Order: sequence, then C-alpha cells, then structure tokens
Amino acid sequence: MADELAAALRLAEAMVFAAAAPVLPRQLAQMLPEGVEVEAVIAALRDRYAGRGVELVEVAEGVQFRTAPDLAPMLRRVVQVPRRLPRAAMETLAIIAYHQPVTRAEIEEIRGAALSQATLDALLEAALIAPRGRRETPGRPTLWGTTPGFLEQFGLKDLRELPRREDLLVEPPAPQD
Amino acid sequence: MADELAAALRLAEAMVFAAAAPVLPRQLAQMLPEGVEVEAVIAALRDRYAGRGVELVEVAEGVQFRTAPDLAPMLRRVVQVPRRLPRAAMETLAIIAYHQPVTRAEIEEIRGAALSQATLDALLEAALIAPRGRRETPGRPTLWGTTPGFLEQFGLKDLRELPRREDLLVEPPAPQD
Amino acid sequence: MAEATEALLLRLEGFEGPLDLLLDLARAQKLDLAAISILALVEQYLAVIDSARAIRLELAADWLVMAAWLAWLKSRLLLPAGSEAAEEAEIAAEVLAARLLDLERMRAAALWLGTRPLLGQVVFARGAPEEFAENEHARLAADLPALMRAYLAGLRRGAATRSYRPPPLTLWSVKDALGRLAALLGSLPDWSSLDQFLPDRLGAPLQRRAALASTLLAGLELARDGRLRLRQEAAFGPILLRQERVHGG
Repeated sequence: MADELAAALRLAEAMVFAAAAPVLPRQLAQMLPEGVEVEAVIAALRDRYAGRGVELVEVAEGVQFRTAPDLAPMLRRVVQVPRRLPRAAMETLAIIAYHQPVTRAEIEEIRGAALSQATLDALLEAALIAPRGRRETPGRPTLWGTTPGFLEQFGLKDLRELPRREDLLVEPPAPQD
Repeated sequence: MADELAAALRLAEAMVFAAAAPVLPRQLAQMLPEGVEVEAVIAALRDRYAGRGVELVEVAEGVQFRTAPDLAPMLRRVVQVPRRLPRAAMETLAIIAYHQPVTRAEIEEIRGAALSQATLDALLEAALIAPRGRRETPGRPTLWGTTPGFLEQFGLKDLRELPRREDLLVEPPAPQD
Repeated sequence: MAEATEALLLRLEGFEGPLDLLLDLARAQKLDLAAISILALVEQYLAVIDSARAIRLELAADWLVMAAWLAWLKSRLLLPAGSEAAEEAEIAAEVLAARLLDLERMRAAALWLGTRPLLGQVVFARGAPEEFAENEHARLAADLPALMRAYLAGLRRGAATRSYRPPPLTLWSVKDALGRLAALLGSLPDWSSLDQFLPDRLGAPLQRRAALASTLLAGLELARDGRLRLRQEAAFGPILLRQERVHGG
C-alpha cells in the first residue's frame, strides 16, 4: 500500500509539473491506479513541497506548482526577458534584409500580406531598418534597408554573412503548405 | 551555515523550476549569496529529486527539471506530444552534429542524396540547426551547425556527450539514462 | 541473386539515392563494413540498375552516373595488380568504402540520437514556466535562426496568396517579336541567325525559349507575307533569315 501511494505520488508530481494548466482532481483520478484516493495523493504532494522553493497551490479548482511567493522579489531581480518581435515584424525584417533596398509595396508582394504602419514603426524604433532614399518611379516610394544595429543584433560582421538564399531554399517556395 | 545552504537550495529550486529553459551555473551564481558554492547546491538539489517524478538533469550546459523517463507512457496520454522527426531529418541532423560547421553540399555528399526543402524547414522550424557564417571558398556557401536547442531536445549536456565517431558502430546503440 | 535483385527493385523508390542502395547491399554482404568486397558490391549495383532498365523503370540521373562510375571502377579492379590503372582503382575503391562507412556511422548516430530521452516525447519540462521579468525590454530576443524561419514563413505565405491569381505574363509575345523583327530586318544585309533578333534582356531560360518561339512565329508570318526568307541547313541547326529583296525578284 505504501509502495502504491509512493508510485501514485511520483506520477501525480510529474503530471502536475508537465501540465500547461492547473490539473483537476478528476484528471488525476483517471491517471492513478484504482483504489488510490486522489485527495490523499494531493495532500501528500502538498506536504512534500511545504516550505520549499516551489509549492503546490490550488487554483481554478485544480492544483499547480508555483514558486514560493516570498522568493519572487529575489527572482525578479535577476531574470530578464528580452523583448520579442511580433511575427509580422520578423518576417518583414527578414525580407528587407534579403531584398534591400526594397519598397513597402514589394515587401507586401513578397509576403502576400499588407504591411501595417505599426510593424514598420516597431522596426524603425528598434533601429533595425532605415530609409535608403527613394526609387525613381511614379510616386517615388521610399526604399528600406537594414542598419548597423541589425548586424549587431544578429551577430553579423556584414550583410555578406547572411546565409545564402540558395542555401535556405532548396526549391522555390511552393504554393501549398 | 546549514541554514544558508538550505536557503540557497530553496532559491535555486525556485529559479530552475520557474525558468522555461535550462539555467546556467553562472546564472545561479549571480542569484545565490556570496560564498555559496553553486556546484554544491546543484548536487544537493539533484539528490533531493533523485527517484522522484521530476528530476534535475544537466542539459545544454545548464540544469533543468524534467519528468522521469519511465513515466513517459502515462504522461503521453495527457500531455500533447509533437511529431517525431522523419528519418531523413534525423540523419541530416546527425551529419550536422558530427561535421559542423558543414555546408549543404557536404551534407548531400555524405548522404549521397539531395537535401529536401521539407527536411531543411523541419530542422530550422524545430530550432535544432542554425547558420554559422560562410565558408571562405568560391560561392561562400552557408555553414550550418547545431543550436543549444539541439542539446536541450536530446538531453545532452554538451556536444562532447555525443559518442565518438569510432565508437558508433562498435556496439549497437544502447539507451543511456 | 535474381530474386534478391527483384526484391530490391521493388523497393528502389524507397532508397534515398545510389549510396543508400550501396550501403544496403554492403550490409547484406558483411556486418563489418571494413571487410566488404567492393567488386561484389559493384556487380550487385550494376545488376540492380540493369534489371531496372530491363523493366524500363525510370531512373534519376544520379543512379546512372553512379552506375557509369562503378562500371569504370569494375573494369579497373579487374586489371592485374601492380599496374598504375589498377592502383588508381584500388584507391577509388577505398574512398568509396570510406564514404559508405561514414554514412553508416551517421545512420548509427541518428539512431543513437533517437534513443535519447527526447524532450517532449520521453521527458517533459515544466508545462507552465513562470516569468519574473520586470518588463526589462532592453534587449531584443531575435537571433539568426529566428530570422531564417521568419524569412521562409514570409516567402511561403507570399507564394500561397500568389497562387490564387496567376502571375502576369512577362513573356516576349509574337506581337513584340513582329515589331522588333520588322524594325531590325532592314539593318542586316545578309543571312543572320534567329538568335540575333531576340530582345537584349532575357532573364530565365523559360523567357529565352519563349522569345525564341515568338520570334520564329513572327519570322514565319513575315515570310508568308513575302517580306523575308527563312533557311535551316540541318534538323535542329541554326535558323537563318534574310530580308526579301523586293526589286530583284
């Protein structure tokens, strides 16, 4: 019986740990062997983590591991999460890098999607792109290119260090997929 | 002194638990009070979790909590599992791991077959490989290498954990851990 | 042997290229790749290719290139030892054996990787990591692999949307060719090749072939109207044209 509880405890611990959301007692019950009481397993798990750096807490009718609240200030001091560029901005940046100097209309043509001013602004604000004059065609559209800041961000000595287009594309991009 | 180690252990436990990626010893050292040895804390933490549902493993030059391998069959019923890489992608990955930095032409030469777009895409998408500059030969082909994500994915501490080339065929590969 | 070859043929499409097949044949021969007989291997490969041809299985060029090279190797390996040609063949055979060994090792490495406690398959990391970032947005989390993935994703999306409307045709039309041919014809006194009447800036081979076809059609049109003469000395030879001399007859 003690062995069975220990095994159930291991399984519950792993399940709560790996789950993306709080685990409901009913979900645990489905996993655990017949005859093992879910409440007893949860209680044992809570005891095991009591006072430790990580605790079992009850949220949204389920259970979840959370770091102990008193440690949060110390963790906060160190952890630094760099900002992520949205998908559209990354794609636009990549297209500018490979096709520069390039107009907004050309970027939209390559991506097959409209380019919002917000996306362009985000890249400008991050100093990753800059205007590179205008194309001498009707409307004289602005040409865009990458900046030295772009090279720095991606650890490149110069633009020639970008992977070759031919090495990236074995076949021309297929319409499907 | 014992109190200090216990406090350091709590803090390290919380930090490694909270992080989405393996935590490097140097990151832990920044957090812990002066005079506490990181290696001792890591060892104590590993001991504490030995045999439990969640274990401390060394991957990608850092430490991370992961569920115990023997629980996989049960957990797979509840946690979503991504598709495995196809054979061609695994072979290409192995070639890149052993021959890095390596060009696409060299990969194709070793495999005796063309590298398909789907394979290249799958490896890039899974963030297992990354460009590593260009080779200074005519055409300046892109060089490819593995990423820290590769180490994480395959539970390797570093590239030196790969079996030596000469040992690969000596005995049938046996699962470690 | 014949049966084995047939069985192989059925699976030929399952092989990832000539080297893959050679490795499979070598494995069947001996467990130890260092001790395989390259000559036997060559004969087996050539037998497979011959049978494939016999049933008119379409083979990609690299299979035939390998077959040609192996046939050369075989002829040299059969020469009496000691000659320069035989030595050359021995070295080539060693290189081939080394390539097979390397590929076999990489296969083993791929298998070994597959036995690792794979993250997301065998072991799982924390499902709900916690972030303690004080919104310190000093740095950007963007690296080269992410940039490459974004580029491929962007191109693919573009290709997907474009497939719904056919791209505008930028091919050299017969009308274009008629205009150019008529304008240039007077400036050339004698027989000139059709190529010389193509537009200057042609990118892809497709564009070049299209321009050639349009120019030929335009030439036939003008010949019908009696404005020029066309001549071709031999089948697939260069097509020559000249302005019709209206006064002389």
